[in-house]
Amino acid sequence: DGHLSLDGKTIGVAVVGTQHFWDREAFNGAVSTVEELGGTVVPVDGGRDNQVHADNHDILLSQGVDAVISILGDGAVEPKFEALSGAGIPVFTVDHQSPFGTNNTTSDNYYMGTTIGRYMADAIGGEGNVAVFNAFEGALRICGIRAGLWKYVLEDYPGITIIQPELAEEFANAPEDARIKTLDLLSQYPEGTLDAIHVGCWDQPAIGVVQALEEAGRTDVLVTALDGGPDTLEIMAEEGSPFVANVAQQPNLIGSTAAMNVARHFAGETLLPQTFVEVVPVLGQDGAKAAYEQLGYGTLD
Amino acid sequence: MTQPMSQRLLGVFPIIVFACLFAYLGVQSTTFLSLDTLELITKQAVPTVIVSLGLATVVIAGGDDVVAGGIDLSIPATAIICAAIIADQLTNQGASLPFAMILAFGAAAIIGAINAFLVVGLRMTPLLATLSMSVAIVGITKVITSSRRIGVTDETIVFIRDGTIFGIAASVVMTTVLVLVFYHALHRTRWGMNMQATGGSRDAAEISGILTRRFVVQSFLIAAFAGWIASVFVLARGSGSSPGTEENMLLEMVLATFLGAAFSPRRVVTLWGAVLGAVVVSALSVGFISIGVNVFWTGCIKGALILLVVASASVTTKGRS
Amino acid sequence: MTLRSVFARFGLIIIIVMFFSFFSYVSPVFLTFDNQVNIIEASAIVLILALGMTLVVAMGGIDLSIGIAFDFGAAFAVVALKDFGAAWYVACLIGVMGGALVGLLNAILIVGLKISPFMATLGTFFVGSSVERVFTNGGGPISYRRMPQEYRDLAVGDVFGIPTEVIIAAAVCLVYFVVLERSIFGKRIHAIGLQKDAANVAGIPVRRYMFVAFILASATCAIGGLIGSANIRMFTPLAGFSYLLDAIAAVFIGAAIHPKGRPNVIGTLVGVLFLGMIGNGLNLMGLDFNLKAALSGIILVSALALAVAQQRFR
Amino acid sequence: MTDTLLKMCDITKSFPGVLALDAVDLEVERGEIHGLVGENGAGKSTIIKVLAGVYKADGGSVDIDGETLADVTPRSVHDAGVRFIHQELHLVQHFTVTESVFMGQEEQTLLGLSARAMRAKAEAFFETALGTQLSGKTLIRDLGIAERKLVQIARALIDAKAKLVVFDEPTAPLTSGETDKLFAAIRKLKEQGIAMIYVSHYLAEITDICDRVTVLRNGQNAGRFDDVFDNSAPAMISAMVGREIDELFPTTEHSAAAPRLEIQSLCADAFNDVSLTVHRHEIVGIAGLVGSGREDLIDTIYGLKAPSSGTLKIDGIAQRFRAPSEAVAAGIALVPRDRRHDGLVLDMSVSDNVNLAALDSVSRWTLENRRASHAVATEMSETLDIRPRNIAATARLLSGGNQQKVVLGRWLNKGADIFILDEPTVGVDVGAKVEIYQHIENLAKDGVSVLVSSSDPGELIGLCDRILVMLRGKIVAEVSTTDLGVDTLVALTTGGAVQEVAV
Ligand SMILES: Nc1ncnc2c1ncn2[C@@H]1O[C@H](COP(=O)(O)OP(=O)(O)OP(=O)(O)O)[C@@H](O)[C@H]1O
Ligand SMILES: Nc1ncnc2c1ncn2[C@@H]1O[C@H](COP(=O)(O)OP(=O)(O)OP(=O)(O)O)[C@@H](O)[C@H]1O
Ligand SMILES: [Mg+2]
Ligand SMILES: [Mg+2]
Repeated sequence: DGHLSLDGKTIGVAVVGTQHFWDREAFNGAVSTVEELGGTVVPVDGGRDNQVHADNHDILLSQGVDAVISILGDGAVEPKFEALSGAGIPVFTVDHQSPFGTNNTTSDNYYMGTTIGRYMADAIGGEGNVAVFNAFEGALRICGIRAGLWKYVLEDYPGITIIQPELAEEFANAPEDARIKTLDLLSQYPEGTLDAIHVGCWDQPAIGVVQALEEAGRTDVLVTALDGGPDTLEIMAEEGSPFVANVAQQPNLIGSTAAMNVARHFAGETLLPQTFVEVVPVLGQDGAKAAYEQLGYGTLD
Repeated sequence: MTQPMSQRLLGVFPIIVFACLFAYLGVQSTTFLSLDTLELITKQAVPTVIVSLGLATVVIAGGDDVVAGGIDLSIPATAIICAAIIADQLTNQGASLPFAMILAFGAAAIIGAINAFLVVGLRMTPLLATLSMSVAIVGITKVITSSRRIGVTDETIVFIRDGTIFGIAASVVMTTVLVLVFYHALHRTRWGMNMQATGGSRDAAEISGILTRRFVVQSFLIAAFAGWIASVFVLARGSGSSPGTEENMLLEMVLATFLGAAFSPRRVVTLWGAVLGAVVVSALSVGFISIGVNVFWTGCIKGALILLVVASASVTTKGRS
Repeated sequence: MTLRSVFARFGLIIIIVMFFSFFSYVSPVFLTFDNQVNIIEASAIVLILALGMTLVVAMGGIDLSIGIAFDFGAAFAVVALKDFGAAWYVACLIGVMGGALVGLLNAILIVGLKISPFMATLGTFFVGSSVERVFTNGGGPISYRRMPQEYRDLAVGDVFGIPTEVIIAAAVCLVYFVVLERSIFGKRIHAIGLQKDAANVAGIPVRRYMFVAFILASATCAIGGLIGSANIRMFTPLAGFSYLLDAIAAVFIGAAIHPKGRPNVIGTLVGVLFLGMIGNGLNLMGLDFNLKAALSGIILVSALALAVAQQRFR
Repeated sequence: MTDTLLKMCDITKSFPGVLALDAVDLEVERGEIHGLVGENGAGKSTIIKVLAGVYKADGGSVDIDGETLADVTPRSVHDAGVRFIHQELHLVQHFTVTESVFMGQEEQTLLGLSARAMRAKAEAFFETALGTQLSGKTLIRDLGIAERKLVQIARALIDAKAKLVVFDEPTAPLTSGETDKLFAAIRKLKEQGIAMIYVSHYLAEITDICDRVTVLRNGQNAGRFDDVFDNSAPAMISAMVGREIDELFPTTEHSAAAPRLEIQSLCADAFNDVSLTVHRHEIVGIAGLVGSGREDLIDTIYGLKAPSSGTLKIDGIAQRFRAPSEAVAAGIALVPRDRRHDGLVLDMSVSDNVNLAALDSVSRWTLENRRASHAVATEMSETLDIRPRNIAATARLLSGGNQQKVVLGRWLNKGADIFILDEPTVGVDVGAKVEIYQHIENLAKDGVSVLVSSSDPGELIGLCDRILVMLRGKIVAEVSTTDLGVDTLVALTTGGAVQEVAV
């Protein structure tokens, strides 16, 4: 792809928030790649407010950027995308499929959901009680896909029961919040009545879940989650960690790919509606170590 | 008893700071000082402006001691729940916009009444009463929406989002009218003066025969009303109701309203100060983006600037008393 | 004794007992020893932050930046451990000093520049949040899984079976009780909170006391940050904000049950435990999480309203 | 003119533990100025607050114009034409003069407030009725106390519908010139047939302008004077206190010893080049009109305000106080003029207030030793005869004189070497005054240096050894009080012409 260039182009990069590892890495990947390709970046951050995120697109419109990379967000952005493309500014989305976008760069969320479902079912031997942190299923489409397919897979295992009601994690201070909720859950489900805890759309809460399990001496309860950032891979790689399965994404690569797609677009290439960036299924301690290295986070001993 | 020139200059110092800043932004960015940008800034400030009108009213009627005086932190939550109710009615229940709005109005009225009861009836600290109310309202909103986004495609809402009146963004025109109505009521009528007196000194007002409790009650009802109005613009901004938008709005509202006090030569919360505060905060966001400030740093610069202005306001006030 | 006077004396206590019985009835787990320990443990951090808030509110201020002090405590300590290999106690000290830095900024703004505490600490909140984000390159956590066991034990260890975090919180609580309710320092703080000008004329060095109190409060919150970071073995930026409302609510519930409506240490303790019990009880009831959010908010409002009403009936 | 305008009958009002009013009668005739006098705590303010609808009476009736008010509320009383000039300056700091005068009675048209008309009216009222010029645009917080008082009065009278105006100690913050102006205004009102109730501790004012006087004692009627003469004061005093007071001031000669407080060429915004010395055993007075720089001088000495130049020495050592705490550490004590705001922490107990400045001495390892602090407070409340004799009582609930004694007690307890008393007896009744004077006298006897700033010439002459007179920020005279007449002192403070004054 050496021929690609964004020389003289101004690219708006809008991200819904940057607190979470995934969001930030996708943002950084997009920004640095645009700059490497010789483009100028106008970055905007929604501070985790979908409406502010949407509003930010208006600012990009008024700045007269040549293209917009929009990372995450909910339906509030659609009219803004419509306005941008109406003004001849192509929109490249990340993890957000939109009729007004030129291209959506994303992980294969369907694959993530089914894979983690299978991994979890296998880990608990195909039967048992599982609890799930799942506050975002209804709020974000990608989370709906991941959690929905996880449940779809579990339908094949009549011996697995999803504990009701489902738990809700908080976005802010997620590990500590999940830790306390897990402790409460554990006192409700004594030894032998709970087999796994799954975090439906990401894995920050899993840090607190693992912590609670270790504190309560209940590491027989297994943990699964999605995203596979360096922090959680490190936990998985620990001896005897209850955190047994994950599907790692490559957010930096996703952001970077979106930026490349912008350049491809300007180079006259035709893009498919979606570009899928490879995900890395992670199973067990050794799997975590391998993934950590593979994804370029360094080595874990 | 006219003030010397230097004191008058000190009085408007905070405004000068921002004027300089905007001039700087204008020089740095080719697009910042244009009518289009001004429209964009005001358009984005709309929901904050409206909830700030509500907060300013409560502060004016309750006094500007933020802990013991008047404050209503539940206005953004009110706006959010009203938006959720309207969105739910329109999209999920197939109701008409007027019906949905009436339902939301009922909810806002109940919230205003409860706030008023807690503060005036039980004499609860307003900060505490409205903060906890806000938590409860956000919780109830979650039940209404199941924490989901509800998109809205109603024509009127879309008009408020995209439409223009006399070539100016519809939301800006409507908000301007609303601001003028509020301004007239609070600063240009007897009722408004009595409301101001109530907040300025409860004892003094009571001794002047002003039924202060009634005014405080009214201020909370008006605040809820502002939340209700704001909900429509929140819906328009987000083309529906999205979960989790109250926190940011709360911070911006408080910031705008009390920053506005720094703009007022008397150093008290006023309506026009709150409106100006909201627009200035919005302009800062747009301005920083237009000169390409690192997104991680904008909060820091914003915070520092605001502290600078509030500090200068406080120093200059102390100097006069 | 009339119904009214019973209510006036014990209103909130009755409500607390009612909730306690209710939760015991609907959840078989609620009353178990383990679960009660859970409640107390989960309340430890909130209690520490609420105590810092109690000090500030007793002095007539408010501190919206306790979350930042919490974060700074965690960040400074974790960075000291991870990047500088500091001993655990050195890291604790550095963490507390990091929190004190936040208090120092507040003190300079409030005492030096005479900004109102609300605005000043709101400003500190903005600036502090932003500094955290810049420092962590956007808000990423700083994880240190292999932290020294002694440091971890701040959160997960125990002494004679009592969790360390509970012991720390109890110690802070005791110190605060003595300082705020029994010492002449506390008496002066209360005098400043009630009538600053009169305290000044009475020869109390008001500015110095306010300066010290804001720093002390932030340093206290940083202790909460130490425990928080030991709990999950990492520093999560902006985590402290989630304690703000609970801390404020606890202080005011506590003030409401005080005979003179003053913020006080025992009241704050009661307030924190009450909030902890509600959170835990609702978690155990098996409700849909949206409904739970609504209920906990409604209970908060009602409890505060009752606490205040109780005072009015005296 | 014997037709009754106001008739309050059998008014009873009790507060927890106190029977504040015990079947009190008060009758005011149309067009008269009716004095209401009594010691601190006699019930004057309470009966006025009952009339104002602030307190609900336990029993009794209120008739205005022959009609019994069914419900005494602030509104019904206002509608009946009764206006109150409260003792407290209830004003909104950030309002303009016009806004304050028209507060609660704004004039508006369909288009909104008639701002210009109101301003013109207000300014005209000040000019004609009160003889002052005051811009309607000035903010209250930029006004002096006396001007604020005038605003308050203007507010009550501007609608010209008042039938009965109640003044609760209106002249306390006013200079004699302003008092004269106020009296002129009051007499003008009287000519228009408006009746007035006039509450004051200044008996000379009472005898000067009142037609009739009601005396309260301990919440009961203690007499009514239907004819008031210039020499009625002694009779009133005996009715008030139930005994004769012949000696108001202790008469000891002090032998001034070594200088303790020395001030040289002190300058600040409000005063210029002030030098003074106070010796041990000496009581020095500072006389001057309100606004003469007296108040700022006191504040500057005590570290509340910063001087721009000049030196202050204590026992020969130069000092620079950046805060009152430093002045206190150097042995200075201030009994401030505004005791409710600066003197007491109103919501703390008497005991806490007495101990507030000397907490170190009632503590062990910085913890409060409650037994010690209670002992100190109990002793102080015995010594000063603070009533009620309950050290756990909240300071807010004490009457003015007793509150002042608590402030005094705090500094006696602290054991300061230099006492500065700013308006020590404003709003304090005669009985308590005598006691306070005696305590000041005792202090001087014990070697303390005392500086008294007061607007009461009689008080200064009776109490002090020497008086410094301030005028427009400068010390213009220093006089010995031996054989000093009130008229001479007043002449000095007003800068010349000898005037008739009230004592
Ligand atoms: N709200 C109240 N609660 C309890 N006691 C009260 C209250 N108001 C007044 N009192 C008591 O009633 C008595 C009469 O007080 P009042 O204020 O009427 O006296 P006063 O004549 O105005 O005294 P002063 O000369 O100090 O103004 C006092 O003993 C006072 O302590
Ligand atoms: N809330 C209250 N509870 C109990 N007593 C009160 C209360 N408010 C006022 N008082 C009593 O009422 C009396 C009168 O209060 P007020 O405010 O009229 O001052 P005052 O007595 O006129 O003071 P001064 O003599 O200095 O003018 C005081 O003696 C005080 O003890
Ligand atoms: Mg009185
Ligand atoms: Mg009085």
